[in-house]
Amino acid sequence: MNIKDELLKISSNIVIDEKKAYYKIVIEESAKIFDAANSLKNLGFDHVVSVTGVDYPDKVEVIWHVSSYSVEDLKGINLALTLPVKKPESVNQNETQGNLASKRPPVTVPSLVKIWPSASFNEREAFEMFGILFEGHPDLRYLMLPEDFYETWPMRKDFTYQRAKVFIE
Amino acid sequence: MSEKIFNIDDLQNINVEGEKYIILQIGPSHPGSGHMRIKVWLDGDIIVKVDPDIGFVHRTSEWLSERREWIKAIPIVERIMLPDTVHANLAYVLTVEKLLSIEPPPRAQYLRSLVAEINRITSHLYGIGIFGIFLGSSTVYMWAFGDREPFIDLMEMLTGARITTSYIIPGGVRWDMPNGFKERAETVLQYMERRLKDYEDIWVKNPVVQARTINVGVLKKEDAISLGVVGPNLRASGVYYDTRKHQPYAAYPNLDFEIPTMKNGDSYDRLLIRVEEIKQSIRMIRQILKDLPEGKIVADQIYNQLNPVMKKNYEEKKRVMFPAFMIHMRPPPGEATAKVEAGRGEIFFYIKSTGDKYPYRFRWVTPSFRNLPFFTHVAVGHRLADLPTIYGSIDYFPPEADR
Amino acid sequence: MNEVRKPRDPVTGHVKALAKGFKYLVEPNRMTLDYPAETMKLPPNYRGFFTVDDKKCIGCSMCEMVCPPEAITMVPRIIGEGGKTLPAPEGEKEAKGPKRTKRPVVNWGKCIFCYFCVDVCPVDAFIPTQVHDLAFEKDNEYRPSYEEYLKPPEEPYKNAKKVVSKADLKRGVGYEPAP
Amino acid sequence: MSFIPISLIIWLIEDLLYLIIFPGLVTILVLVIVIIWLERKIAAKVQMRFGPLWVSKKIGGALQSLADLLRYSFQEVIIPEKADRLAFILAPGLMFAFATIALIFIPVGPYYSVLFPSYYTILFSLALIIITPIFAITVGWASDNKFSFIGALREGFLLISYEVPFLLSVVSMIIIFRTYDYISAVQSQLNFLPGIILNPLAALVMLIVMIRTTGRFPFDITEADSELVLGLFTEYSALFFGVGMATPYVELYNFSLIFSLLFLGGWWPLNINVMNPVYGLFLPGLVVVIKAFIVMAILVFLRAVYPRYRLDQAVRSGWSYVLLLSILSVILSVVEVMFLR
Repeated sequence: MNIKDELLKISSNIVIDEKKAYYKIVIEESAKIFDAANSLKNLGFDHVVSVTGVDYPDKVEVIWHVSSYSVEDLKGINLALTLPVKKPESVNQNETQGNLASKRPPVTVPSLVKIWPSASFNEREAFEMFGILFEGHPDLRYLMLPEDFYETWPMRKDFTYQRAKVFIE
Repeated sequence: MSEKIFNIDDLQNINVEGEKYIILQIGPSHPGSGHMRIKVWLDGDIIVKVDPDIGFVHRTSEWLSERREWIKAIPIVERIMLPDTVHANLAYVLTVEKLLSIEPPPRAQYLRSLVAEINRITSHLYGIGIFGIFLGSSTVYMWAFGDREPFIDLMEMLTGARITTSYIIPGGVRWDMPNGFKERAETVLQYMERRLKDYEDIWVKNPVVQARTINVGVLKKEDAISLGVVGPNLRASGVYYDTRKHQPYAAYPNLDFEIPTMKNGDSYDRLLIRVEEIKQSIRMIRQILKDLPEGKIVADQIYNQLNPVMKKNYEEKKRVMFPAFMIHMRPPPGEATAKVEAGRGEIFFYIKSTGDKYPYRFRWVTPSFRNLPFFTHVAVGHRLADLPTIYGSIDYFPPEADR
Repeated sequence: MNEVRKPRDPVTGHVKALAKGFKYLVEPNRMTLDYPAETMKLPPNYRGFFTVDDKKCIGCSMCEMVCPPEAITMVPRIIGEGGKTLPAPEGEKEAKGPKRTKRPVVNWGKCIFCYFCVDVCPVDAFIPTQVHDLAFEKDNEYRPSYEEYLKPPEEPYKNAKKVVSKADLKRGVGYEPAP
Repeated sequence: MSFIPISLIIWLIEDLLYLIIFPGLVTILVLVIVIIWLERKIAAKVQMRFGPLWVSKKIGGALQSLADLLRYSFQEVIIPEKADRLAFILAPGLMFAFATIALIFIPVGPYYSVLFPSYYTILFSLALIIITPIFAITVGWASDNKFSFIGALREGFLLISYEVPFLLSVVSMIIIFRTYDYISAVQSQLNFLPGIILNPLAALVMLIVMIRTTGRFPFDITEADSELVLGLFTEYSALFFGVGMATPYVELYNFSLIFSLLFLGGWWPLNINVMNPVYGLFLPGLVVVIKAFIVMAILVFLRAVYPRYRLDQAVRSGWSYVLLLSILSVILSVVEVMFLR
């Protein structure tokens, strides 16, 4: 089974680098992500390794890294299923500083937990770190961050922070 | 005997405490839970629902590494995977080498596999020790932690530090194997093989241990695949998958070793498989010591940048010093992913670099984070006393899961 | 290889477990070390406390840049005769004289002993030692001044017996006097 | 005052001395301290380490448990606000008291008889020993903590499931010796076989029940620290905690005394019938206490070998194997009595 043309059936935008074992498939709109994931699952990618976001000034790229335990020649592949999503512009421009969610609103993306149950904890972490709301996730709660970090999306590049004075200074 | 009494889906709405259920917070500072809180809904002695609340030791390793030079991520990444530091170090360095497209020489590859296998044994012994004290057997706890010492002495002899070795750098390793290491390693391996027989009687074949672990926490093969669990817990459910075989790195392509897999996927299989993997690691270390190739221990791109003082040091004391390149490393723009089979499971790295001094996106997933579904899906329907058994059998380590 | 599981037989299991426990109760072996009386002899490349060689250092502050926890800070110095440096008077910090230079000082509260600094030094000016079990009572002791930092650290338990662990085949880990 | 006969006063002082000095409080405290230290030393030896050492280095840290007792007595007493105050304070004390009172009726020599000579000492001592777990449950209930509440439930489950076999095994020994009194039971053992050979099944059941009631491994289920922090004594501190933790060892001492009297032939080598304090009580008492100490050492050694059972496994085996064994032991003793006499 040649992985390249299998992926081409799903989406045209593909990046493959055999030597560095790097496989990437980009899905443009979030509406098509669901059946892309389904066809990947039938192809043999049966579990999600990691779900994360990559924060750009204008868009957030949501990446599901999927791999396979059961299909023999897919075992060596970590496919990056990426979905770039435009950031909605912030509601109140005049807010000066701080990490208010109204200034940096979250993006919404369909959740793939129904297809890959192993994505549940990963998606919760991507939600609290990047502000990616996964619709359809059965239990989208905060996983690791304490209350005072709610809705501050700390892993985004525009997260403001003060450098704390270290005690043993 | 403790088959699934409850179906997880229709239990999502239980969150009120009444006469029927007790909500037990096995809290962040509890002898049976490490640094995480496990909220357990109990109906008498039967667990109805489990909600692991992690994050008490979240040390923001991703956030920190995105604001530091490339070389400074090694100590950060090591201190997250504390009992198994070499694999974290190795996984990060493999990703950076893919970005820099540097290939370490064969001797460095073999030294990397050597330190990785020694660390796998110490990580498995750590897991057996914790599993022992969770079942109540303090002897197995003391024995396992005591038997780690000879292997930690080997690491100390090779790398200069006991656990946080920072031994692997992009391009190779930092010190060569001192003379006298091979004989010392051989006696330690023979000692461990003799000790494994003692573990047979007190731990593996102990009837109370068998009573506590057989048919407890059963994870069938399809569930293991769909839940995405990793490492020995995956192979204990019968899935034939090991990153060292299917995505080979370091010296594993030319080492012959088997991947033990079990059939029924209960806690006793997870216990057996760790002892088998220690035997495989001992076998691999012997092969590495036998056919360790001669030659340089660091790639040429780095060796040529050493100044005369550093070159003299390299020739005499076989010690790799850092050229200025190490601090001002700017990998060309691009993305890379890497997987490494650590003691507890596979570590996954994804790094995106924009050619800047700091990595643009630093993402990594540790084995314990991917073993979390054991609590929510496998522990339901068992008794309260089975929760520590399942927790110990999957070798869960909270600081590693929180990252 | 699929491990077929041997059937459980509790009776011999109990007997064997008790016998093994009794065997270890009677056999004279010991894994732990009587610490202050005996200390382990550490390998030559052990990463312990380290100091800097005043004459060799050229003040390039590469170590300050590479230190992951930022434990090293550079202290302004003036080169005196014979290469030894003297404390720079506070006032004229800006004056650029040929004699002005910098020396590293390590804050032991932050240092993680990864030896990145020792390996990055272009002139190999750091002198590593194998002392690792120093304890500091007062708060400012682990943030030494440059003069204190120059004094090489000395062993807290000098008269302790030096032992080396031998993985004895019969009797377990065990210790023997260091060669 | 003068018309009270002198012998009555001497008799009273003599009994008080027995209660306080030899088989009474002082020996209990000394033995409890030594057995706790011995347990930690045995576990340390099997685990190839030193064990308690620094408190008194020359004698191997023997005063470690004494140091613990002192530490507990100076700790601050913390009583949780919503705890049931009276029960919280009294329960550990009563638990310790009833464990020690049972010693009145356990004779260590032919001359021994406190307060009044009686021929039902076995029944009295059993009745008192069975009361102790009831106060263990009140300890768990009073401290208003979910973990100790579950610990109390577990104590209740195990208490019931191991009572019947315990009594049956003692009944089977009563059938063989045809007496309710330890002294005559030991007499009949002296001129015939010791109890353990007569009825080994009863001895096995008694051992298992001893391990269960005193919470030794593998039945350390009420204070299972990896599940319920410290089980019954999670909320306790200071001397209450010390007393609470020492009670199982006092029970262990009681049970080992009963075991050595009923099964190991009491003061077996010394066949004395002399009625005076030194020979009639002190020497035979020494033999009985040494045998009891050996039994305690064996039970305490199990900590180094076994993890702990699950609650339902212990209760299930209580009602099935152990109960079956005790019924068989009763049948065995009945058959023995019918044919051998």
